[in-house]
Amino acid sequence: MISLTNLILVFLIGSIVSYLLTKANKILGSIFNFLLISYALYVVWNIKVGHEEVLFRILRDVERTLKVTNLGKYFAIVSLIVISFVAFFIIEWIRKKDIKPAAFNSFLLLMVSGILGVFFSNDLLTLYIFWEIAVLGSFLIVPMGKKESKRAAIIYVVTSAIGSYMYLFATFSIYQRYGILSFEQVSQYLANDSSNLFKWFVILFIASAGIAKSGIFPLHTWLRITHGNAPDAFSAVLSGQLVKMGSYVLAIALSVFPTTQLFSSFYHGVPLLNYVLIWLGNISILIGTFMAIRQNDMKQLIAFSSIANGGYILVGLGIMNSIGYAGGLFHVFNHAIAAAMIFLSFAAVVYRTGTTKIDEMGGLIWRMPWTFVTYLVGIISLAGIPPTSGFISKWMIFSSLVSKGMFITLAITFIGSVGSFLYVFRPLAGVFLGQLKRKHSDVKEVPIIMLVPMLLFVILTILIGVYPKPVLDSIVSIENEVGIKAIEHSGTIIKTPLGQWNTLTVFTMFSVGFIIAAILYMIFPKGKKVDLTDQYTGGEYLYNYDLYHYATGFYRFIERLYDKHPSFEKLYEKLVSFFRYIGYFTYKLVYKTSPSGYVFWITIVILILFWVRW
Amino acid sequence: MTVLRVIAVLLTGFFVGLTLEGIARKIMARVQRRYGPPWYQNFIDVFKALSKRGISHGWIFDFGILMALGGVIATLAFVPLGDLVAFPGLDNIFIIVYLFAVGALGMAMGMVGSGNPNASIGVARALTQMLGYEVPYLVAIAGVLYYYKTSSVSGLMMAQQDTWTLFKMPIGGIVAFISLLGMLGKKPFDTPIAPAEIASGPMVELSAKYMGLLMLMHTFSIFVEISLFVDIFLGISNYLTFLLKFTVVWIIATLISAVLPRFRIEQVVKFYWKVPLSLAFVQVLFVLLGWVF
Amino acid sequence: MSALLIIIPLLAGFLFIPFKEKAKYILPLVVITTLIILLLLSPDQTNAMGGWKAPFGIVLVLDSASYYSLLVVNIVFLLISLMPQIVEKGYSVVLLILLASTNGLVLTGDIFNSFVFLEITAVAAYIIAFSRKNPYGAFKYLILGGISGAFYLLGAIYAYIGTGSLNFADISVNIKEGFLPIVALLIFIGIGVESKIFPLAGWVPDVYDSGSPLTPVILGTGVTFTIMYLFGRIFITVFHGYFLDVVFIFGLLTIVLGELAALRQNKLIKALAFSSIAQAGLVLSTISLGGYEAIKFGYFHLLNDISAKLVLFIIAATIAHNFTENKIAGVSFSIASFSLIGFPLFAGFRSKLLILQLAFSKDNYLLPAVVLFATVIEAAYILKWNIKLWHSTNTGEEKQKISWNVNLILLIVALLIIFIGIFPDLYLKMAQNIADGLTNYRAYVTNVLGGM
Amino acid sequence: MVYYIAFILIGVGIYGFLTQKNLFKHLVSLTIVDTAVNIFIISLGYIEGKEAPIYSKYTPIANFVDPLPQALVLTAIVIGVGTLALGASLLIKVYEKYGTLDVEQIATKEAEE
Amino acid sequence: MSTNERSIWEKIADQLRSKSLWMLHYCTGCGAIELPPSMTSRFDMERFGMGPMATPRQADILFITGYLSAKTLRRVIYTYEQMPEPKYVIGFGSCTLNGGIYYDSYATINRLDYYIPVDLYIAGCMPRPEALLEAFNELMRMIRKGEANGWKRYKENYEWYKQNQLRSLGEVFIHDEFHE
Repeated sequence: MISLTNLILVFLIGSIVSYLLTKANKILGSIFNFLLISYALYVVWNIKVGHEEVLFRILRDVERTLKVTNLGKYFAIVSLIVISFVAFFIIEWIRKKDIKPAAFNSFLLLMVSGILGVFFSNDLLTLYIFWEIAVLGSFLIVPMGKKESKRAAIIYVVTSAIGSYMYLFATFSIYQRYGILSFEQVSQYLANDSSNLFKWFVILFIASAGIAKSGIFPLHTWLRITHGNAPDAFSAVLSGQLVKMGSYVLAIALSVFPTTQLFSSFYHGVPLLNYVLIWLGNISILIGTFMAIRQNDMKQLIAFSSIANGGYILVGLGIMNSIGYAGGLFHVFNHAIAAAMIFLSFAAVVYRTGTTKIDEMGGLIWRMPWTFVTYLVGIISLAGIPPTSGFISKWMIFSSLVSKGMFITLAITFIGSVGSFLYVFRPLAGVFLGQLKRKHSDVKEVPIIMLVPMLLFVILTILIGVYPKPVLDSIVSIENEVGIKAIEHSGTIIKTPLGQWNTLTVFTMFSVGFIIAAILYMIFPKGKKVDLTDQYTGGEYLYNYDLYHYATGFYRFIERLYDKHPSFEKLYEKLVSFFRYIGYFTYKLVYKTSPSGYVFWITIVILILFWVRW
Repeated sequence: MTVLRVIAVLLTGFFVGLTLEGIARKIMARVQRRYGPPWYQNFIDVFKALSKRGISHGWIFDFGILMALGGVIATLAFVPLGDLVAFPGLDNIFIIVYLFAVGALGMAMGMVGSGNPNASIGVARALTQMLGYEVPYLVAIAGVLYYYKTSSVSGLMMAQQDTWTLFKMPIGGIVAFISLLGMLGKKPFDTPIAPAEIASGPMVELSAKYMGLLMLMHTFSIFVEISLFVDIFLGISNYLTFLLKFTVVWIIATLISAVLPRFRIEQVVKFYWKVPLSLAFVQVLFVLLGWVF
Repeated sequence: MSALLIIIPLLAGFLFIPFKEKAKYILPLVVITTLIILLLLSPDQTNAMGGWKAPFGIVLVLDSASYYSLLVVNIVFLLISLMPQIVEKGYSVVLLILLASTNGLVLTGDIFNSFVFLEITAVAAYIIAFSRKNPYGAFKYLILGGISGAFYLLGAIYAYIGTGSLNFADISVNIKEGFLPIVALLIFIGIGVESKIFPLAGWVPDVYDSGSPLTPVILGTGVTFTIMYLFGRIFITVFHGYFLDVVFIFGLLTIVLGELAALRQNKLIKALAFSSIAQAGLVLSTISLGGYEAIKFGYFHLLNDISAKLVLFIIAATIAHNFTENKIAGVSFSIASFSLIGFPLFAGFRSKLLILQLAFSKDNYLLPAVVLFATVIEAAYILKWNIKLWHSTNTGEEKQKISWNVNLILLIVALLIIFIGIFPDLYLKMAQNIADGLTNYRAYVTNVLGGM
Repeated sequence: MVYYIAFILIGVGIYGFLTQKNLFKHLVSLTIVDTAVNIFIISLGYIEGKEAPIYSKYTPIANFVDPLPQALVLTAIVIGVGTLALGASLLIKVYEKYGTLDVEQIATKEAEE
Repeated sequence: MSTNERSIWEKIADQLRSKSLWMLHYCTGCGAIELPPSMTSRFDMERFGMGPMATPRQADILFITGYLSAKTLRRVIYTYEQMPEPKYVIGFGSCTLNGGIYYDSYATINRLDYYIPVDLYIAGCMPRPEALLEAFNELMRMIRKGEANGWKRYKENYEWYKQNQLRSLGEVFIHDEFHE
């Protein structure tokens, strides 16, 4: 069992090896990738908590350590599951795609090494270093997607840079004030620090890295472009896993530095800082949901849903009582799996049809049934409908919000969850169901290698939905480690002060209902199978059934209600053009003028200095 | 023991549901000054539909119907009818509301699977309407949960020792009833199944057997919605008083729907998010401040 | 003995004027000889020119600071001389003269002598700036350089009036009180133009964009380092850090407005010119924080910046379109740009981190905020160029292929950047020595004036 | 007293820079500034009633004005001439390229590129 | 199996089918106006369990209320084939019987029976609602007796019907320049 530092080094060297291997043969390189990542998953799976390692040394007196905590281990396992499944998917996917395969594989490994470091770093600076490596790795892959992804990569890096540099600013002010950086010491010093303002400043700035990365309200505009245009398989990693790094930092900012003890309770035991963060989460749920309903590009639609689910996780983590926190953490797992599953099914659809616009497709279920099944179970989990695991986390967040009596947040989370029925159904109806376009009539199902990870995801979601014990156990261990009263659950029954329910009975009752319906279905005479073009058309003869498909402007009647919605992307673009204008102004004034301009500036400087000095 | 209770619940759902639908058609006819069909007409319709040889649009069409009926049967099993509770500890309000979504999603998926655009438009309208009525309903219910500090439906029923929740939180009751009308899909809010505009919406391609199964699902879902309302708002009731209250609520709903024309879909969402949602927030504010009768 | 460092390049320069073309092959030899001489010399010694003792005659001081600066400058010149492709037809002679004047500038201990060497460097820079059909930019640079030279001379003369002699050590010891502000102001103007301070450095973008790869490379790296050393020598050793708070303000202005101006550029070389302005501003404001640590980290960042700029300018000037053909150049370009922004595994990250930690320890919250804001903007436009070069679809019309030796050198420098990123103590030791030399002016005075 | 003349000349030079449009005139004002600085340097060394610092048989006793500024001025003048010559050659090239020496026209021509 | 022995299930099913007939009325010509009075309070059709249905998929009876031109006949045939099994057709008014007042027009068809099997005709140049209700009861009786098996006839001699249709319409599905 190699130590963590060696694992990270293996990945750094591995990225060069995989570059050369993929140069030789695409498939070999991706297989190597997959084996390496699943080995990392194996190592991380049975690494024991509390294991510490000393790393290199940057600032003189503060040494860097990697420490395995429950929280880090949970996040690492979730991320590595997602990445290993996607790596398996890439083995086949990379053959056809026109991206640079060698660079893609090597940067993927570089990113994974960054991710491993982030989840196991024991102090703020090591976390920053590995965070930047992960950002660098993912930045190099994003521009390989569509034309628009070039601009998306820039917006992605700038937003995450804003977040991580505020985080760095906070790290250094802590280091300057206390001289230490590791999490336990910092939380102790923060606990008995007097100035409230400093505590607010530190926690908000550290959380800002999480806000930037998981697409919460102020810094959410990059998600649409980046997820929408990144290479298809990579957007599964991007939204399934990279967004979770943001949630990890939010979890640290909220629970490892225990905000409940640091600040006085503002509303029913929720401190004011948490309340502010919860409201940021609320706004991003609203933005994510309402914008997702409008999208016609399926990948951008799911990108907006990642914003909404990022908001869910923040609301869950922000409540800080045993149920809410557990709900937030469980939702990290659910959203990672569901988003990865959905993006993989989209990658499969794009692999075959080449387009991501919903209204250019239709009726793909008749040609790609297994992709449809993956997408179906994915949206059932994403929308939080009982038999799958998505519902458990939403249920926890709801019951904790009700017990805390935060009704506006509750209403917004309801809007988010019911809204998610709407926007997940749009690709289902537009892409998979309805009339099959003639140009897609010869589309075949995706090769087996791509199907295996998708179906494994399906089994995983339903398994955890019915038997959530493994995930709940790790959450209980996290909650004990972080000092929150752990939720009590026994196997499939989840108990809360408000009420309890049993995932197993729900599933059995659902299957019993299904069997009753099937029996009724069998008894009565069998329906005659009719092909797709035999429809009730009000007696009219239709010749081009491609047009007989309802997908463009699927929810046009609601979209019309909020057509004039405030767009933050335009706001940020105006900001950037304002900065650019200042640059242009100085360039024109100082650098591009005639010699007399230069002399003018020299005299100005002399006069100012004269005036200042005497 | 639970199997017997579940069967009892399903059978009550089936028989009481269909008879009440027949009675509703009779009341509707009486309102329009005509005799109207016998009370057992719905039984005949269901069995006639089941006995015919219809057409199917592929495996997703059948799977959708089965998932719909299976989901609603599962939801019904969890709903306590007065003191008849199939799963005593496990009837959580959120489970019932979201398990109901399985049925809705199953039906939606099946219908759109048929490939007819009328069905897709109908389903899009149904989901939007759901977005409309679900939010005020859940906020009002959350107010009740917060007040009684329990989220199990039978617990809520038992908690109404002295007065009914309807009188304790009248505004919450009104909001829940308006959302109930939306849920039932009766006249003012039956935009998804508008026969005149989109040829009975999602049901456009449903032929014989599937139509029968869907009518069963419709009855069960009505039964679930109203029994939820009765359990939470209309005080403690054993099995018989429960059915009595059930019929009273059902008759009031039919009377309202007999006389009102149909909303347009934007009006439905706008109406639900203007009047009931603000009322729900007022009610919740009262609960927070403790002004409960 | 240390005078040889100036004489040899000067002589070689004048000897090879008649056959300019062949001078290209003599340049590396000359630079290697100067390097060998430098390595033979021991760091702390002073040589009086023409036997005149310190306060009267011109003195060449070779203490630890000037020793290591010479080392850096000569290495930069060596690297450039090893790449004959980028040197224009007859320009190696000019390079020789430039080498002589930069060595002189570093060594000299006399203020007027530093003016003379500054002017020679400036003239050589004007000629290089004019290398390929960019007369207007070169002319503007000449005008600006002329004016700043005049002010520098005025400052030197005022220093002479104030202390009676022209020697740095003498000035630092007994300059009359009233004269220091005027002298500091005038010399600040003189050096400000060369060290790219915000309002004074109008010439930088036009000159760097002169078309030939030689101009930005030599001006951006070698000359910038010498000027920064001179800045350190004068403002820290001679004026004991008197004028530094003003320089701090100007430094911050340079960083912010330099970066913002770069956002708008659509030519890579101009953007990199602005980036070098901003980095120079950053070095100046770090140095002007005051104290031994500040100077050390300032020069450490300068070293990182120079190594990155060397790679960036060469590639930007030679092949400014996609990297699909010459991948190695592309890789080294990306490594250099990542180190400029400050991604973890690269040298830039170390120096930025140390600067931030230093600024915080001095309770100065303004500099980190400005640095981080500038880095965000820098990340935006440099990465935009990175992507544009890696992923540009137009298969470049002129298939300009970089020759192997340029590629090799670039790769070596890029790997050096990564090496420094992981084990920074090579550059750190150099910066430490320079900082030692500059700060303890007592040792400097005793060394020069012989404990008079 | 001579300082004031020097500083006035510097003012004239800088005024020349700020107002003139023609590039050649900029070169002229550059030389004005240089000569002004040189005059200033020379005026420093003057001591009342002393002679020019030239050793010869006519001046046996060293009754000289301060020689150092004069030495400095020599190099300063040479440097001024060097820059002037380079500036003039650059101006020829500018004229060849832009066909004019007027600052505005050059700016418009450059803007077109 | 022949038209009238029916298994026990068929008998029960026919009982139920007769009690709840869903009607898709194809309103052409002047017959359509007779339906609203038969549904509303005076002649309440719902008493017999009958109600109008929007789609042929759910309809039992296809109720053709007037003359049929070549173009509308195509739609009738297309709709008829979309209806699920045990389906019944009622010809309403003399136009469906023998062409009525348009018997000699080039556009309309004279006997509906040639093209689709008609179980029941209602004579009269637009019969009154009472006749309509009488016809419905008659149809219910026929279903209970098992005599109303037009759909079986259609299935058994399908070629004869198809041949009649093609002879008069040319061909059901038109491919011309209007429809690409």
